[in-house]
Amino acid sequence: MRELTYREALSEAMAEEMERDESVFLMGEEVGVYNGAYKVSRGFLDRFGPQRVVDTPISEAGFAGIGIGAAMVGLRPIIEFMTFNFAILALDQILNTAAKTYYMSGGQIPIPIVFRGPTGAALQLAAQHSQAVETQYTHSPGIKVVTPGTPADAKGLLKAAIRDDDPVVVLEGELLYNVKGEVPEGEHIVPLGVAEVKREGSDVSIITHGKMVHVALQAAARLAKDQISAEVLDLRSLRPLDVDAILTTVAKTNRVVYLEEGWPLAGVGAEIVNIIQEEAFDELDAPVLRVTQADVPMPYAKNLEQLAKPSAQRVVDACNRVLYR
Amino acid sequence: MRELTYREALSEAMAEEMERDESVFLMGEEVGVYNGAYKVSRGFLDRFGPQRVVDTPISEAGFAGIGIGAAMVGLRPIIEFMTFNFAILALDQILNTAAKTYYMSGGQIPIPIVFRGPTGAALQLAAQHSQAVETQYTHSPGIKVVTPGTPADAKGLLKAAIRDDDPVVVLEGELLYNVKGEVPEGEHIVPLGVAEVKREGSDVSIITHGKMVHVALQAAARLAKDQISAEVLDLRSLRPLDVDAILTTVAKTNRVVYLEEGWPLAGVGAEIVNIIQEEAFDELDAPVLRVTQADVPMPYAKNLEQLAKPSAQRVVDACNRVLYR
Amino acid sequence: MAKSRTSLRSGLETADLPRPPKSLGGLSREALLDFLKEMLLSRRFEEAAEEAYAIGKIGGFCHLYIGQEAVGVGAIRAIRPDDYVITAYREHAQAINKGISPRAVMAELFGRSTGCSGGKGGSMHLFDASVNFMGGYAIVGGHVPLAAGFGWAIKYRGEDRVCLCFLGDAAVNQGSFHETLNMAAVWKLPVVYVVENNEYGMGTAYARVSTLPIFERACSYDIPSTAVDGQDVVAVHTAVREYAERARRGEGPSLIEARTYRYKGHSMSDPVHGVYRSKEEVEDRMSHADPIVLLRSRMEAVGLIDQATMDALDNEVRAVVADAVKFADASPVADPSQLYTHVYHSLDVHGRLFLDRMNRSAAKVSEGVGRGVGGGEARGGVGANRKDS
Amino acid sequence: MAKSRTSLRSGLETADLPRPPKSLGGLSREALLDFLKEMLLSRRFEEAAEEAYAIGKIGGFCHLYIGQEAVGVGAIRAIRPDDYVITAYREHAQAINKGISPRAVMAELFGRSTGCSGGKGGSMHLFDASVNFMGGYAIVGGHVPLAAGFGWAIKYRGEDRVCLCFLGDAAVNQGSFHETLNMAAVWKLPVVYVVENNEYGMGTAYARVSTLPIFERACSYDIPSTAVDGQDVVAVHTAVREYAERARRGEGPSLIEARTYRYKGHSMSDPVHGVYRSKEEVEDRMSHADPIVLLRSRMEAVGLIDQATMDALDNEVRAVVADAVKFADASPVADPSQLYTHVYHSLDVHGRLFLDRMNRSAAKVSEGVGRGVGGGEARGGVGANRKDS
Ligand SMILES: Cc1ncc(C[n+]2csc(CCOP(=O)(O)OP(=O)(O)O)c2C)c(N)n1
Ligand SMILES: Cc1ncc(C[n+]2csc(CCOP(=O)(O)OP(=O)(O)O)c2C)c(N)n1
Ligand SMILES: [Mg+2]
Ligand SMILES: [Mg+2]
Repeated sequence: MRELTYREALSEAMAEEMERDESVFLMGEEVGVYNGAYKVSRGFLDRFGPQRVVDTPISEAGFAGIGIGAAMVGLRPIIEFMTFNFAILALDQILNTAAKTYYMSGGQIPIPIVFRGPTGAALQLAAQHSQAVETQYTHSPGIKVVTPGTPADAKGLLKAAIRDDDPVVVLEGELLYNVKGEVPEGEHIVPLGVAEVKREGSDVSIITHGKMVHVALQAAARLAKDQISAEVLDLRSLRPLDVDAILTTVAKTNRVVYLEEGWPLAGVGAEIVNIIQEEAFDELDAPVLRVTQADVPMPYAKNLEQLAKPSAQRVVDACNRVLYR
Repeated sequence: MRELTYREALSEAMAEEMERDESVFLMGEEVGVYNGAYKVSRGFLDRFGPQRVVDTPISEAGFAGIGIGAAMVGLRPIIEFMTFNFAILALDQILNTAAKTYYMSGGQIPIPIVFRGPTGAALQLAAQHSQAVETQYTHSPGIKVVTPGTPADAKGLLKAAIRDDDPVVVLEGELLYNVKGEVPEGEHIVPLGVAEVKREGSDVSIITHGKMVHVALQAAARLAKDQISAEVLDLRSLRPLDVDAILTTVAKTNRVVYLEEGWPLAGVGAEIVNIIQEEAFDELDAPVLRVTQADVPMPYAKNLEQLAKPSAQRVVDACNRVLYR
Repeated sequence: MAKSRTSLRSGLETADLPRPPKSLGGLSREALLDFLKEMLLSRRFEEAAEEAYAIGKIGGFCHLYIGQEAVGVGAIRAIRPDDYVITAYREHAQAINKGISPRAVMAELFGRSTGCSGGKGGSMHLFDASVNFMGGYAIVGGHVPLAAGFGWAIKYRGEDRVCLCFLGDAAVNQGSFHETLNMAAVWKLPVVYVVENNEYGMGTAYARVSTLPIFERACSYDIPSTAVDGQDVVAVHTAVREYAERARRGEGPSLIEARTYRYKGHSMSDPVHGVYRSKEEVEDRMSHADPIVLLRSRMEAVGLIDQATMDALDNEVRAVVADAVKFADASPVADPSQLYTHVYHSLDVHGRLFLDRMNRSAAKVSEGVGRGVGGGEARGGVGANRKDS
Repeated sequence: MAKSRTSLRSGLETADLPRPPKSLGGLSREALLDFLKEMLLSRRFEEAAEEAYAIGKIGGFCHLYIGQEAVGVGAIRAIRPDDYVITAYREHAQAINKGISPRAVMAELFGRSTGCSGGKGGSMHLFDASVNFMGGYAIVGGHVPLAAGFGWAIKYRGEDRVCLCFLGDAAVNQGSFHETLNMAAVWKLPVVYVVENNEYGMGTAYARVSTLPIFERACSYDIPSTAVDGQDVVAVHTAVREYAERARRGEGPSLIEARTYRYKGHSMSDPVHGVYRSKEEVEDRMSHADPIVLLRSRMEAVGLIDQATMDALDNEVRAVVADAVKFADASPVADPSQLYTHVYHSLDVHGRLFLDRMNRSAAKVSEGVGRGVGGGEARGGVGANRKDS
């Protein structure tokens, strides 16, 4: 199969959907002339013109709201946040308008909009530029949230998100844009709400999402050297959530580590733990452990940042712990 | 002991601290001339003057940021949000500036500020005015979060919050302002991070926080009629969190229901479940169950709203379930 | 560059209420009678809502429009049915002015399934997309960018519609106002912003939180703005028509400050007068600047209306309002099954969309509720790809 | 009311760069030499940072100030040491201008414990409260209200200090700018806002996202504003001094648009020229409007400086910068124990402040880390009421 970078996969997804449907357009900071801060929309301005590839001022709340308004009357905007650190300025629009208006209007006004951009830390960007925002969005009914970890999922989930009639938050990884992977030719759609086993295993399950899939796979490879067979389940969607897949892997291994990039308290991992203990209480041979960012704002210094971030080693340690080794 | 309303208790706490320390002032919408949207600052403008009781325009991000700036250079602002539904507009300031600057500055600039106002639903205020925001704040290191459920705790926690040198979010209950309760005379401070058993019991623990304390107590009373002895643990602080108190009640009853006003997914309850399963895995005789708001935006219609909210009956049902009755 | 702004504000340099122009705007008797009737309908509707609130038929917050009728009527009568209207939470009358039936509005206030938002929105969230009334929002300033979004879609599609956006005097201090007006100006979006300056945002007098008259706020974006007497339905109508046509011609957004007054408290729990405004002030406004009285007396002065016609109009609207109340009261409350509908539009077969135990129990007991909800149930194919939850 | 604004913008109606005034502002030779030296120091420091970045000694984002030195130096030299400065992320030079040692700034960029933020802040978050440099922030527009907060505290305490707030041309489009300027105007806060209009916010030319020159944005709030040649250190200095004195007299906030140019890319990953600006444009600006060259040649013209003095200055600042690099490089990296410090200032004996397992393990193995952290440990009384984490 052909290989694409994560960036190319996202780009291809958007371009295909823009070709397919005139009501799809892209709006955000630097998406046009600059080709996107992370070059996901390279060439789009030339290809689709300034009406469909729209550079905005730095006004996150404003352009998110403009996108939502456009979606309310039938367009299908893709709103790019340069990073989701800045989307916090638009959170009112996303959570109070996009997520609630369909309900408040008694089902009259669906809001087919995509908010996309990177979440989480890159390298040494310090506290204000390194936040993983999964919890902020996943907590709220009315929106959907996906977290592609590979190029194939990036393409497939973004296409599904653009075609979906509800607001979908697509959380990408700044450090993933250059990552390569196989992406099927032709129409490739990954439905929202379907997890994927990224590596089969039988001794312990590492459940994770987004960028951390790669850390989980590294950890699984290390564990394999110790004869431990770790299964890696990538949730891919956080809302809708593939609870069946979670319960299936729990039933298989009876031991779970949840790995996520964000802070621990009331993170997505906490919910997964809750679901497992509630619905598979008797299947567990050990408490579920989580590996998360240290519960501190992200420090700048390289060595401190490394300590703060989840690492394959910490996942290995947690797996050993749930295996009582 | 004398009785005060929750409103009077908060008011007394602020007034005492403003008398005690000139650097404490109150800023927010309608706090002055109007005496506060919920009349918590009744009489303050006359008593303390317009410099210390400051009416703002409707500019949540702006005045939150002004408060943070003032705190950075040594004042001790109390920022009132008319309700925390509107604080989402200031979330960037609270989470990116207030919560992170002490860290980013390497410990040079503490930010002694209080953000207070009601969280959660009142009666039929519909989707945009009924959100419980606990998760939004508790998730972030760098801030502290308290949720007083009674007049005594309202006074004691607010005083502790005002004296604390870190940003503290004080989440009140709009429906609690008229609730009466005993409040000790004289200096009364409830330290941040100390839970309280609001009712002793031995069969099942209902852990909760904020306004839901009252619902938990109702449920416990109903259970008592069935000879079930429920303990009600009020966390009072969500960050810092009194993990010892949680583990103590779990060790005592071995069965837990978490009750909260907010949405389930990655709510505070999810974290409490996580802590219990991680640190008291072998103490549990049943999975922890949660009772939360229905996973939907809050509807306006009275009957739908009642269905959406956690109720004593739902808590009773959950307790019966963890007791396998 | 700032010239257009300057030329439009001639004679309105102060924050005082401008004198009502003597004119009837060259409008036909039919048009004027229609304005009068619509204002009367708005007034009587709100009086009925006030009564219903008092006896507990309406809950939550309820913000009445009494005193401001000329703004809603004058503005909405100046645009076409296919133009959009969007506004804040003080919107019962505007919803009716745009074409939602008084029945559907009252039923919504009553929280009934026949309400224009199915009982889910209530007083602050009235919607009827079929008449292009795009809602009722309760985060001050939050709807201002949505209006620009409609304008953006209009331009995107090359239509000649416009969007009319009402907001309060306090909303201009929100960041969203600034961000949106800037983008609307840069992209020349067809939006007319009508700021209803009723002098107070809750208990805060506008002048206490701003240094300049509202219409001057447009200066930062170089868009035309003007202040009009918001009690004069003809003046409002004239200004909105002019700016709407400008927008339709592709010349971009504009801002109108309509100087008006709210006769009632901010919401039902706020007394009419007290700490932030005096009894005298309110009475003075009510007796000298009532929009209905103003239009009626001006029409009377030139013989366009007599007492009998006025009585007939009033009886007619009273009947409409009484019917709306009766309809609302007789309507069924929202069906419990509606709790989990309309959270998502696309319910597909994958994953669990709701995560509360309650919903999962509901899904088990009640057919037709919570489709696509429990992983197990959904996988079975129930409600696969249903497009309406 | 708008008169003050109008009078200040005489001759600056267009967005073109204003002509540099020929004057040296009546400043002493010492003052001018100091400006020149400080600009040189800023330039050389940034060149060194660029080099260090290239070899991986500095990480993350790194935004250079080269080309804009006259703004930082001219403005900061116009206020007192006890006045506050706050700014965004392009702040290395401004931090030095305000009095942080080049050593402490470079060490911070290197992520060392000797850095002015202990290695935790990095390039975008330089702080030194002891010289009233209140930071470096990375959310565009986010620090604008903080500046007003300092102004508020100054007024609250009856001090005669002022706050100088730098922001970029793109930041004026954020809601926080609008909300803050309005409140600053209403409360007459002693803040001078200096917008560094370097023509681009990243790759977006200012004129593409705005309809009016920046200084005109002040019109909505009725505060005085002016545009100055930001390459002319004397012009910047004069304008800031005037407005700062105005603020000190209690007359409130003001806004200065300093028209400048960034010689380097937006950050290290952005090429100097390419899609959004041409090579010619950049070269033209560099050759005709270099702030250092401009001051030097103006001083030369009136015999205030010669080549030897210039060389001496340059050697002096090069030595300072070399020393800073050496110091940074020799400094220890941040101690791992610092990961959990400075999250909270008040660590009391109650509750668990951190909730990750990692920290709890750390608390067990390492004395002095994570005090007051684990419920168990904390209850024991370790670190009771310690006021510095
Ligand atoms: C963001 C936000 N902040 C505060 C409130 C509370 N609130 C509701 S209405 C209102 C006053 C708004 O005044 P204005 O915009 O003048 O409209 P009016 O009520 O006069 O029609 C306030 C402060 C809110 N709903 N949203
Ligand atoms: C809220 C927010 N949105 C977007 C960004 C990404 N970003 C960083 S700098 C920048 C451009 C800012 O330009 P300007 O204010 O003119 O300052 P300059 O970089 O020219 O000094 C952008 C878009 C950000 N940091 N914060
Ligand atoms: Mg008003
Ligand atoms: Mg710039």
